[in-house]
Amino acid sequence: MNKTVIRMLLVLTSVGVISGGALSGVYKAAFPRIERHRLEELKRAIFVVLPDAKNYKTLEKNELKVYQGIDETGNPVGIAFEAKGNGFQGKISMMVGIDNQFEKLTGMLVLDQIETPGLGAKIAKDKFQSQFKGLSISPEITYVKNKKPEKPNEIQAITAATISSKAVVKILNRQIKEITETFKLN
Amino acid sequence: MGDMQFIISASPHIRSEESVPKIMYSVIIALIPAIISSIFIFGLKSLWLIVTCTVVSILTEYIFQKIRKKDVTITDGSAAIAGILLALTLPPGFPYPAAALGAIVAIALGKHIFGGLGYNIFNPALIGRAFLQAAFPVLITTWERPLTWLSQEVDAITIATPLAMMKFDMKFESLEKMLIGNIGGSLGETSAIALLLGAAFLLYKGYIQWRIPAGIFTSVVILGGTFWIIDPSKYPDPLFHILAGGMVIGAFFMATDMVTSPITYKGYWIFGIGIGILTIIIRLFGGLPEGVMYSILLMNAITPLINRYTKPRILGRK
Amino acid sequence: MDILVIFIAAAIVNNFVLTYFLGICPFIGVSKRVDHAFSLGIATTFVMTMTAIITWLINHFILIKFNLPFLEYVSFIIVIASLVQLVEMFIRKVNPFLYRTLGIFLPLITTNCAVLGLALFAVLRDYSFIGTVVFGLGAGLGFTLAIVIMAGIREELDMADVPLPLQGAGITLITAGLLALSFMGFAGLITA
Amino acid sequence: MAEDTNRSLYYEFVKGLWEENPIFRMLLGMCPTLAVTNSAVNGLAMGLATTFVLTCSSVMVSLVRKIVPSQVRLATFIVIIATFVTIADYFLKAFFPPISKQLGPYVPLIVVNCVILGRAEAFSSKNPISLSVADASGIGIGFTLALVSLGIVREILGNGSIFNISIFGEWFEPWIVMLLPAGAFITLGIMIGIINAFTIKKTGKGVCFGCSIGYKLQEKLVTAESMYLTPEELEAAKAKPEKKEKKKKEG
Repeated sequence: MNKTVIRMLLVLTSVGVISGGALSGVYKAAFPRIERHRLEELKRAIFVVLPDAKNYKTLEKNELKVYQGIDETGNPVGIAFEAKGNGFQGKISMMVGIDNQFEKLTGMLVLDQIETPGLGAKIAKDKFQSQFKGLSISPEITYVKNKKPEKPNEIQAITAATISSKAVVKILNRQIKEITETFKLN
Repeated sequence: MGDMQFIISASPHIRSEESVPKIMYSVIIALIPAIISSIFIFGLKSLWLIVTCTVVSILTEYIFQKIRKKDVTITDGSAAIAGILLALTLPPGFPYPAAALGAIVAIALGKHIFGGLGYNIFNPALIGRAFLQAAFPVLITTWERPLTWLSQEVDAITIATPLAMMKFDMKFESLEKMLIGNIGGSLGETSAIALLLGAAFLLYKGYIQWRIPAGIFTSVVILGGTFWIIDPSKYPDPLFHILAGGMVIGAFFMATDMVTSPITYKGYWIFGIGIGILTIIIRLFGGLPEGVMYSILLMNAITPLINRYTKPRILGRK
Repeated sequence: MDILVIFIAAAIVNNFVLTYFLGICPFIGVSKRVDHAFSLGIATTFVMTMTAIITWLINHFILIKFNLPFLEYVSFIIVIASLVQLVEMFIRKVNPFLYRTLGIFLPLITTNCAVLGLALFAVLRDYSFIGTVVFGLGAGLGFTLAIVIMAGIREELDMADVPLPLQGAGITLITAGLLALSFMGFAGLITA
Repeated sequence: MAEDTNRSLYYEFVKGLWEENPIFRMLLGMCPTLAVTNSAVNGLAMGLATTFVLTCSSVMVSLVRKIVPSQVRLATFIVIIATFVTIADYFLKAFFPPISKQLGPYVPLIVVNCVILGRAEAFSSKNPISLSVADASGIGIGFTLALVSLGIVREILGNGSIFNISIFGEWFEPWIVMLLPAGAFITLGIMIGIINAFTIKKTGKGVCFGCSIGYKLQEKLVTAESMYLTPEELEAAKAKPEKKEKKKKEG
């Protein structure tokens, strides 16, 4: 009886220790690679939304994190930041670029979304994303349906996916306001 | 004992002398005003759409019954009704092949995999429509304008439905236009008058349960009205809810389907009230502008549970 | 308000069974009778809520604190397995009647992917403690809702003339598909 | 003797491909099957990851089968499986980040894939390594094939492509529903129905329904059917020798 209990404990402990040890090793080996992928992806996203940037540095203020893009000569070319919020099906997260004067967007890239495939998921397509390049942000961004946008602060919503388009606009407006208020007087 | 066999028949257990085909053909007659008005409003292409759906539905039923070596019952009219109802929920100008796919799904998945008429859980026409909504979300929300001789504006080919206008643009369509049907929408949901005419005929004949539409309209008026009183600029009035979208066709022609609705008086009320509440929730707070179809399907799904808890208990059983 | 959104999303809009395919095995296996489905649902809801609480604590006070992210899956599954055992023992002791109705379903819950899925999703979405608990409760009730509806339908189908090859798994899966189609009506309910 | 072993090695491998195909015949591991098969590539990646975990944990389980006391058997197996799942997850994250992102939380959910625990419990804990590997890789490949075929059907109809290569012209309007949960359920249901229609003709038997959640707990087989038994009836059933196991061995 006692022997079984000891054996049980022994087996469980050793299984646990071996598993923990093996995983710790795998983690140590894999972590630098995973981290590198993450940083590369971040860098790529920043350069997409700030086309003039050749490098970036991270700025933090009031618990907000933004990436300031810099060109070859070290001059700031704009600010990139992550915007997150609720879409039609779940979270949408985007990288957004904004110029130095906080007047225009320099680009938008959807990083993560689980909108309806073939429909709301079109927010991650170039056709939709490119509309944000050069978009004026004051007054607030708005959207139009089934026709070409006329004003500098308008984008065209995706057909039959108004909610997803609306969600993107809403998230952007909220986050742009927050970022502008925090960083404009920098 | 061994030779004794119980006669087991599935619902609908129709207790009167009315035969299934007789009721089915009456329903088709009741739908004729809506069919005519849809041709009147949108042109001949709506007739072709209805014909496509009906023919494909009947054909699918025939093929399924042949494969399963069952009696072919395409003349009872039930497949035709499913086809017509499906077509009436589609937007004018919907591509015919896609409509045919919807009809196949409606009859195959909505009806025959469950064993045919009497066994299906969901309303077949609505299954077809829900499938098409999920499969072709862009096509199915492209609403053509009513023919130009009805409408003065000619600048755009497409138009938003009153519900979509309410949802996305905060605009309310005028009630008279909705009553006549001079609005964007699917074939059979635009003209409320034509539908009400057919419904009155069926109610007069006693072929549909008045308690179900009564439950739907009561809950829509109370719940929709409550929101309207709270904020009339944001929420439409109850009459708008009733006239807009598929409310009329859904309440009288789809929710009342005998196979997929409950079997007790109490059940009828629960069923109807549930549809009304769900519709209002989806219309006012959901992502989609229209919720009648989904509300009916959801209530179809819980109909077995409603029956289970409203059935009078049999003596000696728990 | 956020809490309400998490709850409705987990229970209805993004129903675990019908949109994430979590808990399909019991959904197919134990949906033949309404009362059994209900019992399993309640037991699962209980375990899911408990799992949400404990895995949140483990994640925040052990894994994050000591930088051990690689132990996430191992520790979570151990927690779930032992939790199920504990719950089983506890119910047996405290309420033998309840054990008779629920106990038999409890071992099945360990391999219910909805439970582990819940813990993983909660970490992935970075919910607060209260958020995680509500998420667990909502997901459990959503599972119960789906399985009870399915059981109701399948009881009705007992009398139906379902084609032979589709009987059992086939018809259950297709019905689940039609149910998922109907639940699409709730899409966007949380955000609009 | 050697020949005998060879034949059974072959048998143990091949049976997983069709006869005991985990998805189409045994109805195991439904959740990844439905969740990740919106494209053929995802199905393939998921299938391979599962095969890796299944084979590695079978080797380990078979290796330790004589040391582990039966009371802590399941716990040990679960830890072993979870360990390999973590390894697979880190591997995908490090070398195939896009695939890892696509599969998301369904990689860790391999832990609770009933196929793996089922094989560990029913096979590798009772058989030598060589047989266990044959069994596990056969089941794994059968699982992968099923995932890929489901993925292909859904991708063709839902996106008009196979392995991301467009196969239809402009005229084809993809059925988006096939990429959605409803399409997954319906497609798998119909596929199982079609396969059943053929096997019923041949053997007179359909899929083994009810095995879906069958695994042994404390020496008794917990299946969907046993859910309807009261504890007393279960006790009685337990008293009988396990016929199911025997049948399997004969088969």
